[in-house]
Amino acid sequence: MNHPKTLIQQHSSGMTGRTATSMTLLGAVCLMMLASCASPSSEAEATEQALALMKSGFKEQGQAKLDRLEQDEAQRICSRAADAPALDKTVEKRIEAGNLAAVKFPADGKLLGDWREGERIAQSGIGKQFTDNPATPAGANCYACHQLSPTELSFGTIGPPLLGYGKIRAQIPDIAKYTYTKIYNPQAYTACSNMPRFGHNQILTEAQITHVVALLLDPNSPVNK
Amino acid sequence: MNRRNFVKNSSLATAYTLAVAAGLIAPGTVLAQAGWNEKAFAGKNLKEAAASLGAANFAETKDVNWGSTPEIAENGAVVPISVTSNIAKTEQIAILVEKNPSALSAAFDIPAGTDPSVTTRVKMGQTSNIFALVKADGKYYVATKEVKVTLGGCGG
Amino acid sequence: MKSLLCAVGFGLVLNTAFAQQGADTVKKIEEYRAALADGNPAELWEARGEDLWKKRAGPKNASLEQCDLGKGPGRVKGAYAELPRYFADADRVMDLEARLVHCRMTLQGLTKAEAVKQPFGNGPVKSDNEALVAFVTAESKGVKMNVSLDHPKEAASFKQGEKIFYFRGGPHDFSCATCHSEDGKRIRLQDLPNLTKTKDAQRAYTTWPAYRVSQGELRTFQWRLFDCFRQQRFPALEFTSDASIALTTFLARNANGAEFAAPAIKR
Amino acid sequence: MADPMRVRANMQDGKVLVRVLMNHEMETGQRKDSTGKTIPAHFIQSVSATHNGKTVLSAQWGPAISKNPFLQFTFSGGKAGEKVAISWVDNKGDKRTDEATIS
Repeated sequence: MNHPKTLIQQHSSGMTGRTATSMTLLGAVCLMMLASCASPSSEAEATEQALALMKSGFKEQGQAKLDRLEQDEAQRICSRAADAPALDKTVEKRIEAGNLAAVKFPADGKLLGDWREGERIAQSGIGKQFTDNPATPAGANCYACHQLSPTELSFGTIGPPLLGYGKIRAQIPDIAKYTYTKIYNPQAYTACSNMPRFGHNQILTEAQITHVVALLLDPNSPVNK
Repeated sequence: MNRRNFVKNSSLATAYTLAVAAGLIAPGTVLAQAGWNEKAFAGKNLKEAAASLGAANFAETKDVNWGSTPEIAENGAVVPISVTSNIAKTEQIAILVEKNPSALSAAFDIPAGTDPSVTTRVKMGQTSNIFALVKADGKYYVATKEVKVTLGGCGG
Repeated sequence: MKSLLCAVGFGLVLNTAFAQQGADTVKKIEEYRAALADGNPAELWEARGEDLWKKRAGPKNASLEQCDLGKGPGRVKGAYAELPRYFADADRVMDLEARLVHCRMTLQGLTKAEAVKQPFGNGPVKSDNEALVAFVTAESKGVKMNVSLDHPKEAASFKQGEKIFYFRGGPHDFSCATCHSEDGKRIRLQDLPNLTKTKDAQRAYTTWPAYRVSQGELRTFQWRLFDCFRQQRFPALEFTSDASIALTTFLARNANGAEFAAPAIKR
Repeated sequence: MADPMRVRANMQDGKVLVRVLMNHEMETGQRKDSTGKTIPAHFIQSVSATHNGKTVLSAQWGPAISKNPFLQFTFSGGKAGEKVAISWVDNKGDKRTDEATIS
């Protein structure tokens, strides 16, 4: 059986600029896998092999370059089966703290933009696909996963319904800051969240995020009607 | 209504056919095959298209069975349409989509011995009424059915 | 723009029908699908594929009739239900599309570049791969899926495929599992199969390849994966790459026991 | 040369049920390609079906018929073993005829 540390080093060999912290984290995951699996070395080996296959199995096209397969720490740790044992709390906390620390707020401090613009962003699923024009601003495709405006009946259910989001939370202090942060980087609060880190990964601009915040919080937004 | 309705449509169609026959218009290059009722297929609505097919007027009918024609189409690119006429001496069945840029989709001539029943598939840009224009014993009848269209593929 | 159109389209339907009678809409969409099932244009691809299978072609002027899809040279019936599998002559686990590339190279003498040139068609630009796949898969209709993991490389491929299924990456952090690992979820209004559960995995896998009404094309499983990864914002999945085959092995094996039912027809 | 049709003709309740799938783009002339250029119209305009030299169905089609068209109809007077022929002509003058034996 391979020593876990060897695996970690192999694992990280293709990555550039990864910190010692991420290697430690990875070690934690590997150790957990070792502890929980009947055939631990094959598990770790399969992960190694799968990563190698991913690297050789794709080619860049349009704006989608191969660096998109370079996983950051959260992606690596969160690449796990739905029924895998729960992540260690310290690992979760570390992911959340790291993501939270990287959140950037608009220079002017204004967190509420235009909800109408937010609705357009929420409807659009364009952006970052190799078939998309990189010059066209990306959408957030919120409706793909969430219910928002009551008039839009074509909504997905991967995420929780957000109908009445602002109305329900009107009294919560700093709700705008929380909402902005959640959209900018949902993993600042929930490690391994399914939701894209729209600001962190530069899918949306800071201004676009403030428009989506307005869609959720503005009393005139259909979400709160 | 626009001025098209004041034009004798059949004479135009004839003029086109004659022009093709005379070599004035090369068939199949720009416009169409000889005999193809270009004017009918250019008609914007039921009335225009029907007029070009020779139906100056028509009566509403319920004597049409829509068979497997769905009430909702998951994709407008392919909408199955099935039309069976229960009107005696049916000789032609035309299928029209009210809200398409040109209403007429297809016109079938039904000779004696063939069931007055056709099934095909049409494109629909949006939710619309479908018309079955039936010619029977020289008279024209129209039946209507609404088909709702959902658009799939929301990844974009 | 597409999404806006989409929203409008659904809105029209839903305001009048879905909101009041959701279950009824589902039933009516089923009726729509049933009306299309008889007369699936996939048959046109099947027919063209059969011709291509039997036609002598390539520098070696040979047909593909001696291609071994795993059940021996020339045996097509039921072959797809056992793919992907390990092939000793290539020392590699292959799915159907990789095996067709192999046969076109070894039997017909095509170069690899020629054999993978047009994996997917686009309107008048037809793909031989899609036609051949339609022909071969149709010969497994009604056959129970029976993908083996007996060979160590098959077992490894399955395991790698599982890891790839959960691989999160790209600007959106998406993995296959993001959309396909929970029951009863949908994206917009489209139901998402939970590919980690047998029933959904079986229904999903056994209905590919499919004639896609929205595209007017027959699409293969390689295409299905290619386009999923495109929407995941990944780079382009290489046709018949080991990554694509590993993922296919994982998904095909999870469908074991179900009757193969494709080429199907889908929205 | 256009790809062949799939023509099936089966006896059903003493009549001949004909089902046809055609290989055709049925391009409307209203779509644009990725470079913004209009894709020229290309669609079947006329279809005819014959049995024993007699026309059993004829049709004129517009571009609103779906890509890879499907057509189904029923006629009387045919017997198993006889042939049914389907022909189409499109707006560019391409044409295709295929036949099937009634079974």
